[in-house]
Amino acid sequence: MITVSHILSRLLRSGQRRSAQAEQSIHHLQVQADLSEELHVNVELLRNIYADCSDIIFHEFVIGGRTRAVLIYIDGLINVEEIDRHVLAPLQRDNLDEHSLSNIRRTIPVTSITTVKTPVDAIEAISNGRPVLLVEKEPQGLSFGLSEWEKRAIEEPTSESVLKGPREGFIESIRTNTALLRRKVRSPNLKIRMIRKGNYTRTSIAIAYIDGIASPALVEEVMRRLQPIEIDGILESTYIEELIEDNPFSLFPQMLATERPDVAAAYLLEGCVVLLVDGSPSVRIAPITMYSLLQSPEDYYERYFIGSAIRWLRYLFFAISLLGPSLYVAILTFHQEMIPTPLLLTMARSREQIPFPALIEALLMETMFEALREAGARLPKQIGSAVSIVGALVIGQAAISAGIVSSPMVMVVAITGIASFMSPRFNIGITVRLLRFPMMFLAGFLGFLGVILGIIIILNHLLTLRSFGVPYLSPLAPMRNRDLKDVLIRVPTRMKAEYPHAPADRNHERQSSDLWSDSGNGDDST
Amino acid sequence: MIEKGKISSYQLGKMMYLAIIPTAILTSPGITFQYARQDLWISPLWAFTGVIVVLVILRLHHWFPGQSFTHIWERVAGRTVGRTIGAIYWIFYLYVNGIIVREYGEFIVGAFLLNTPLIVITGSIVLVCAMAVRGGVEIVGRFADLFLPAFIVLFLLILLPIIPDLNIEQMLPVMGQGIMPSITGSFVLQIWFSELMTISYLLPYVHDHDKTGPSIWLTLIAIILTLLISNLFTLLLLGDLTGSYTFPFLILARYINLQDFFTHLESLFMAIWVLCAFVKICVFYYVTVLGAAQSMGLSDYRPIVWPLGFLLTVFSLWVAPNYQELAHAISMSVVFAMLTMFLVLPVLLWFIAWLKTSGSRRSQRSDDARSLRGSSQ
Amino acid sequence: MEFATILGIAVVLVTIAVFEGRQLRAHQRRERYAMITLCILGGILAAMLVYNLEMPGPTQFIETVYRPLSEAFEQWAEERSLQP
Amino acid sequence: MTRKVDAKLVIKRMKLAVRLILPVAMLTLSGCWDSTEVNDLAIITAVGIDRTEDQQLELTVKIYLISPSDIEGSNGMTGSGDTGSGQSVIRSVKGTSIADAASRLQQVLTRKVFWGQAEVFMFGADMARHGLDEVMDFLTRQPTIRERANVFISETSAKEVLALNPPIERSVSDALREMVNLQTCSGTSLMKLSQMMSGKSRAAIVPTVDIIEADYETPFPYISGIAIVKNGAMIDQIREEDTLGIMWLRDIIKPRKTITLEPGKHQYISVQLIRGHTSLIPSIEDDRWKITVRSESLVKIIENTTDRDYSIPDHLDQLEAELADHINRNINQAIDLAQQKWKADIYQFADVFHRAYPKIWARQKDRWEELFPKVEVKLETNVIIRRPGMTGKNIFKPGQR
Repeated sequence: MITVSHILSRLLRSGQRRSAQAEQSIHHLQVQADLSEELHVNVELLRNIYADCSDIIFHEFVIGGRTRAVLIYIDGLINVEEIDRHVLAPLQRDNLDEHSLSNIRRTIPVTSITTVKTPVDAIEAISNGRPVLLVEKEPQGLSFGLSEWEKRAIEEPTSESVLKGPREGFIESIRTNTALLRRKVRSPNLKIRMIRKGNYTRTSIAIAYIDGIASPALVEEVMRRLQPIEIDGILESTYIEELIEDNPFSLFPQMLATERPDVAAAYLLEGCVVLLVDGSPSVRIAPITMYSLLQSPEDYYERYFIGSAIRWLRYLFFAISLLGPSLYVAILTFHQEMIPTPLLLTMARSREQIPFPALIEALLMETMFEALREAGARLPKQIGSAVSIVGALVIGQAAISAGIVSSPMVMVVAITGIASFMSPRFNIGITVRLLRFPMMFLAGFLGFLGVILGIIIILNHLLTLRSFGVPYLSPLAPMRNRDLKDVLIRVPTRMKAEYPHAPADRNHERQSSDLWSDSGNGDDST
Repeated sequence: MIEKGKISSYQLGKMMYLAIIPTAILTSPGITFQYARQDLWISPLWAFTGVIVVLVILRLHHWFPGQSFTHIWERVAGRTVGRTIGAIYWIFYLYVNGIIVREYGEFIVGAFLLNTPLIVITGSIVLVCAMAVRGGVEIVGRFADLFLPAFIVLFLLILLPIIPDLNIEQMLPVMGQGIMPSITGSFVLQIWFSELMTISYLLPYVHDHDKTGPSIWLTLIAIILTLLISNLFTLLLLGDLTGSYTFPFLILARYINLQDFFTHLESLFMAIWVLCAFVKICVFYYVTVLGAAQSMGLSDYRPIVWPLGFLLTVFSLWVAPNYQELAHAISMSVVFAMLTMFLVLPVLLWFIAWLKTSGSRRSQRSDDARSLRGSSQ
Repeated sequence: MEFATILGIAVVLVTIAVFEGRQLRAHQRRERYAMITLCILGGILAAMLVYNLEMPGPTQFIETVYRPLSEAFEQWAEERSLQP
Repeated sequence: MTRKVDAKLVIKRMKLAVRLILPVAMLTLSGCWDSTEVNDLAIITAVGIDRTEDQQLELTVKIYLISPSDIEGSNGMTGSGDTGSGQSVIRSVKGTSIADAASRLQQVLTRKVFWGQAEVFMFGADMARHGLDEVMDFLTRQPTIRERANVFISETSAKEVLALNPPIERSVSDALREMVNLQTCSGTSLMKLSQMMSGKSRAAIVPTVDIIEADYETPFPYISGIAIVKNGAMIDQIREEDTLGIMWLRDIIKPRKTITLEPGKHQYISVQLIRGHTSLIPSIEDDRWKITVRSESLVKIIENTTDRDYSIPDHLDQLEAELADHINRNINQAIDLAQQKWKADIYQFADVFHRAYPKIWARQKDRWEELFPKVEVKLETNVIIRRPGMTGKNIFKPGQR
C-alpha cells in the first residue's frame, strides 16, 4: 500500500509526466477501491497522497469520547467557524448510542452532506474545499458543503463598461457566475450542464443553454467537442475556446468573450450556448457571427435610432481601423491625382524632410503605437499614465519636429488607433490591428489594387469561416433578409419578433407577434 | 456530384449580374458607339441572345433537372459527343477567361499602374480567384452577395455626382437613322448577354428551383438597365467623343468634381472594376474547373484549381500579343465564336432534346424522359 | 533573363504539384494524373511564350475560322454606312 | 480520442500560409513599380505651350516648389521664375513636338514629372494660330492629365503668363481658375475643347488671357476675351467687351453679367442678369436653313441715372424693349462675325440641325462649310425686369418721371 501511494504521490507531483498517465495510475492502482474499515489505513493512504502538502489539515478528534475520527480539509478553502460550530461542536458533545455514519449525518446541521466512498472521492471533495470526515470502523466518509474561500466582489467589468445598463460582471467563481445567469433567466428551461476538465486543475466547465430555444444539435455539438479534451490545466476560458473552435488557425475569434451576465443572457435568449469556466470571469458564447463582435450591449439599452447610428459609426471605424494607414499609403504613393491640389501641396510640404518612404513611415508609426499600447496596458496605472505621456510626446510632437515622421501620418495613426479601440470587443480589435500590417504592405506594393486584393483575401477567409456551423458573415453572406434587421440597424425591440439563426422546426417567435398592432392601438387610446 | 455546396437562386442571379456587368460597362460604350452613334443607349434593349439563351437553358434544365450542360449533351447525343463537347467547352471557358483576365490587366496597367508588369496584375487576381474557387460555388455565391451592394453603392457614387455635367442634348436625335444603327450596335453586346449561358453549369447547385426563373429574368433586366444607364451617362457626358476613348466610362469617374474636393475619383471606378472582375473571373474560372473535372471524370475538382489557374495566367498572355489586336478580335471574330458556343450550341442541344422528348412523349409519355434523367445519376 | 523566367515558372509549378499532390489521398490516382498533366501543359505553354511571345494563339485560330463571317458583317455594316 | 490539433494539419496550413505569403513578400521586396513618394514628385500646377521662332515647341511648366534648396539647382534650364515671393518655379524646355518636349522636361527635373494636378493649360497665341491638334492629341492621350483642366490662350507668350506670381492666390493656376469660376463667361475644359474641335462644326472658343502691368503692383493675369478656333487653329480673337453676343448664342452667359445702356448723354441705366437662357430652334424649308434664337432673361436694375422713373410700368416695358434691342444687336453682330468674317460655326448650329433633321443632315453634312454662312437667323429676345433694386425712383434725382 505504501509503495502504491508512494508511486501515486510521485506521479501526482511530477508535472513533467503526461497527465493522462497520472489519471490512469489513479484508476489502476486501486485507489478507486472502497475505503478501508480501518481508519488508520485510510488516513495513512491520504497522508501519503498529500505528502508535502502543508495546507492539508488532518484534524483528529474523538466523537463522543469513544470513536476516533479525522476531519480532513484544505486550510483556506473552508469556513473554519462553521466547521467548529456545526461539525466539531455537535459531534464532540455527542450523546449518540451508535456512531454510525447515518447517525452522524443526522446530527450535523449542514445542508449539503455527501457520502465519500473511495479515496478518489475523498480527494475530489477535499480539493473542492469540502471537508471530509472519516470515522473509525466505517468504510465510508462524509463531506460537508462548507467550502468558502476568498473571492472578488461582483463589480463592473472594466473591459466592457457601459454608460447605461447593468453594472455587474462575472467573477472567478463559477457558482457565482451561474447564479448571476440564473438571476437573469429564472426559467427552469435554463439548463446548466457541468463537466470537469484538466487533469491537474480539475476545472469545472458549465454549459448553459435554454432548452427550447437553443438547437439540440448545437448543444450536442458543443458537448461532442468538449468531451474528448484532455489537458493538464485550464486556467482561463481561452484554453477551452482554442480547443473547440472550428478553425484554430483563424485570426478571427469564433466565440464571443464577455464578462457581462446581461450579454450572456441575451445570447442565451437568442439560442446560443454559453460556456463558463471556473476561475475565469470571462465566459464564452457560441455560435457567433462577425457582427456580434461589433455590437455593444449598450446598443440595446439606448433608443434604437441612437443604437443604430452608433452601430454604423462603429462599422465605419472598424473599416478605418483596418484600412486607414493602407489607404493613406496607397493614396500618397500611388494616387496623388485623387488628392485635391491644396491638400496635396500641404502634404508634400510636410513630407519634404522625412527620410523614409511613406510605407516605412506608416509601419514604423503603427509598430510604435502598438508597442505603446502594450506597454501602457501591462504597467501599473501610475506608471501607465507616464508611459502614455512620454509616448504621446515621442510619437507626436517630438517625432514631427525632429523630421522623422510627418504630421498627417501621426494623424492617420492616431485616428486608426482610436478606431481600433472603438470595437466593443478587445479580441476583434487586436485582430484588425494585426491585419493592418499586411494590408499596408499590399498598399505599398500595388496601391488601391493591393488594398482591394487584400480585402478580397480577408473576405475569402471570413466567408469560409464558420462558428459552430453558422457562417461567420451570416446574415449578409449568405444573405438572409429576415436576420438583416439586427445587423444593419438596431431595430426597435417590439419588432424583434423572431430568433436569429433559429432552426426551422423550433418556435420562432420571441414575443407575441401582434404586440406591434396591440400596443399601437393602446397608444392611440391614451 | 463533385460539388457539395448549394447556392440560392438569388445568389446565382447576383453572380451572373456581377459576372457580366464589369467588362460590359467598361468597353461596350466605345464599341457600340461605332455603329449606333447617339443611339448607343438603346442598343442594350436588343438583348435577343439573352432572352433566347435564358429560355433555352431554363427549358433544358426543366427537362433534365440537376444535370450540368455537359451531362445533358451526354444524355441527348451520346457519351462520346458529350465528352468532346464538354472538353471543348471548358477549354473555351479557359480561353474566354484568359481574355477577361487580360482585359482586366490591360485596364489596370493602361489607366492606373502604368509601370507595373502585366503579369503581376493578372497573376495576383488569378491567385485570389483560385483561393475563392477552391472554396467552391458557395463561396463565390457569397462573394456575389457581399459585392452586389458594394457595386451598387460605388456605381451610384460615380453616376450621381456627374449629373450636373451632363448635356441632355447629346442624346438627340433619338433614332435619327431609324432603328437599325442601335440594333447593329447591339451586335457586340450580344456576347455579354450570351454569357448568361453560364448558368447552365451552375443550375444543378441551386437549391430553390422554384425561384430560378424569376431570378434569372430579373438578372437579365438588371443587366439591360445597368448597361442602358451607363451607356446613356457616358453619351450625355462625352457626346461624340464616346467612341474615341478606350474606356469611356472611366472618363465619367475622372470628370467628377464635387466642391473641388472630390475630384478624379477614377480609383473608385477601379474598386468597382476589381470587385466585379473578381466575381466574373471567379465564375468563369469555376466553370472551367468544374467542366474540366467533369469531362475528365475526376472525383474532386480542387486538385486542378491551381494548375488551371496557372494555365489561365498563361492564356491571358497568349490570347493576343497586344491590346489592339485583342480589342479588334473582341469586336469581331470572338463575338462569333462566343455566339456559336453560348447561343448556337445550346439552341442546337435544346432542339435535339426537344425532338427526342416530344417523340418519346407521344409514345411513352414522360417515362422516357424520366429514365433519361434517372440513368445519369 | 529567359532562363530565370523558366526557372521561376518551374518553381511555381513544382510548388503547386507538390502541395496539391500531398493533399490528395492515395486512391485519387486519376486526380493526380490530371493535375500533373495540366501542370506540365501549363509549363510547356509558358516556356514557349517566354521564347516567342508572338506565337500564334487561340485568337488567331478563331479569327481564321470566322473570317468569312466577320468580313461579311463588316461589309454589311459598311453598306449601311453605319461605320463612321 | 483527444480532439487534439492534428499536427499534420498544422503543418499543412502553415505551408499554405507560406505559399500564399511568400510570393507576395517576394514581389513586395522586388519593387513597387508605380509607387512614388510625394516628395519625389514635381507637381505641375500649370502648363504653358509656346511656339518658338525656330519652329519648335516650348513647354513651360509651373511646378509647386517644396524645398527652397531646389531653386539653386538650375542646371541649364532656360527659364526660372520669380522665386522670391512665390512657392513655385517654372521650367521650360524646347522640343520638336510636345511629346519630345515632355520627355525632355524629365531630363531637366530632379523629380518625377507629375501631370495629375495640372489645372491650367495655356497655349501661346503663336502656337494657337499655328494649330492645336497635335498638342491636343498628346493631352487627351495621357492617362494622368485631367479632362477638367482649364484651357486658355494667352495673348502674349504662355511662358510670360506662367512666370507671373499673382499676389492674392497661391499660384497663377489658382488665380486663373478662380477667375473663370467667378467671371461672367465660362471657361473651357480640356474635354469641352476636344469635343468642340472634333465635333460636327469643328469650331471652338477658348478664353484668352492677358497681363495687366500696373505700376503700383506686380503684374497679374486676367481674362481678356475669347479666341476663335477653327479647324484646330486660332483664327481670331475678340475683346471681352464684344463677347456678349457669343455668350448669348452659346448659352454660357452667367448671372451677374451687367448690361449698361446710355439713353441720354452721360445718363446710364444698368441692369444685372438674374438668369438668362438661350435656345436655338432650327428649321429647314426648301433648302432654306433657318435658326431661331430664342433668348429669355430675367434682370434687375442696379443703377439708374437717367431722367426716367422706372417704377412706372410703362417705362419698364420700354426699357425691356430697349434691352432686347441691345441684346439683338449684340447677337446679330456675333452672328455676322461668325458667318461672314470667320466662317466658323462656333455656335454649333451643326449639332442643332443634326439633332432636328438627322436625315437631311446626313445628306448635307459635307456641304456644311458653304451652308453655314447662309443660315438665316431670326431673333426672339425677351427681357423681363424682375426687380427695381432696393429703391424705386432715384432718390438723388427728384426730377425723374
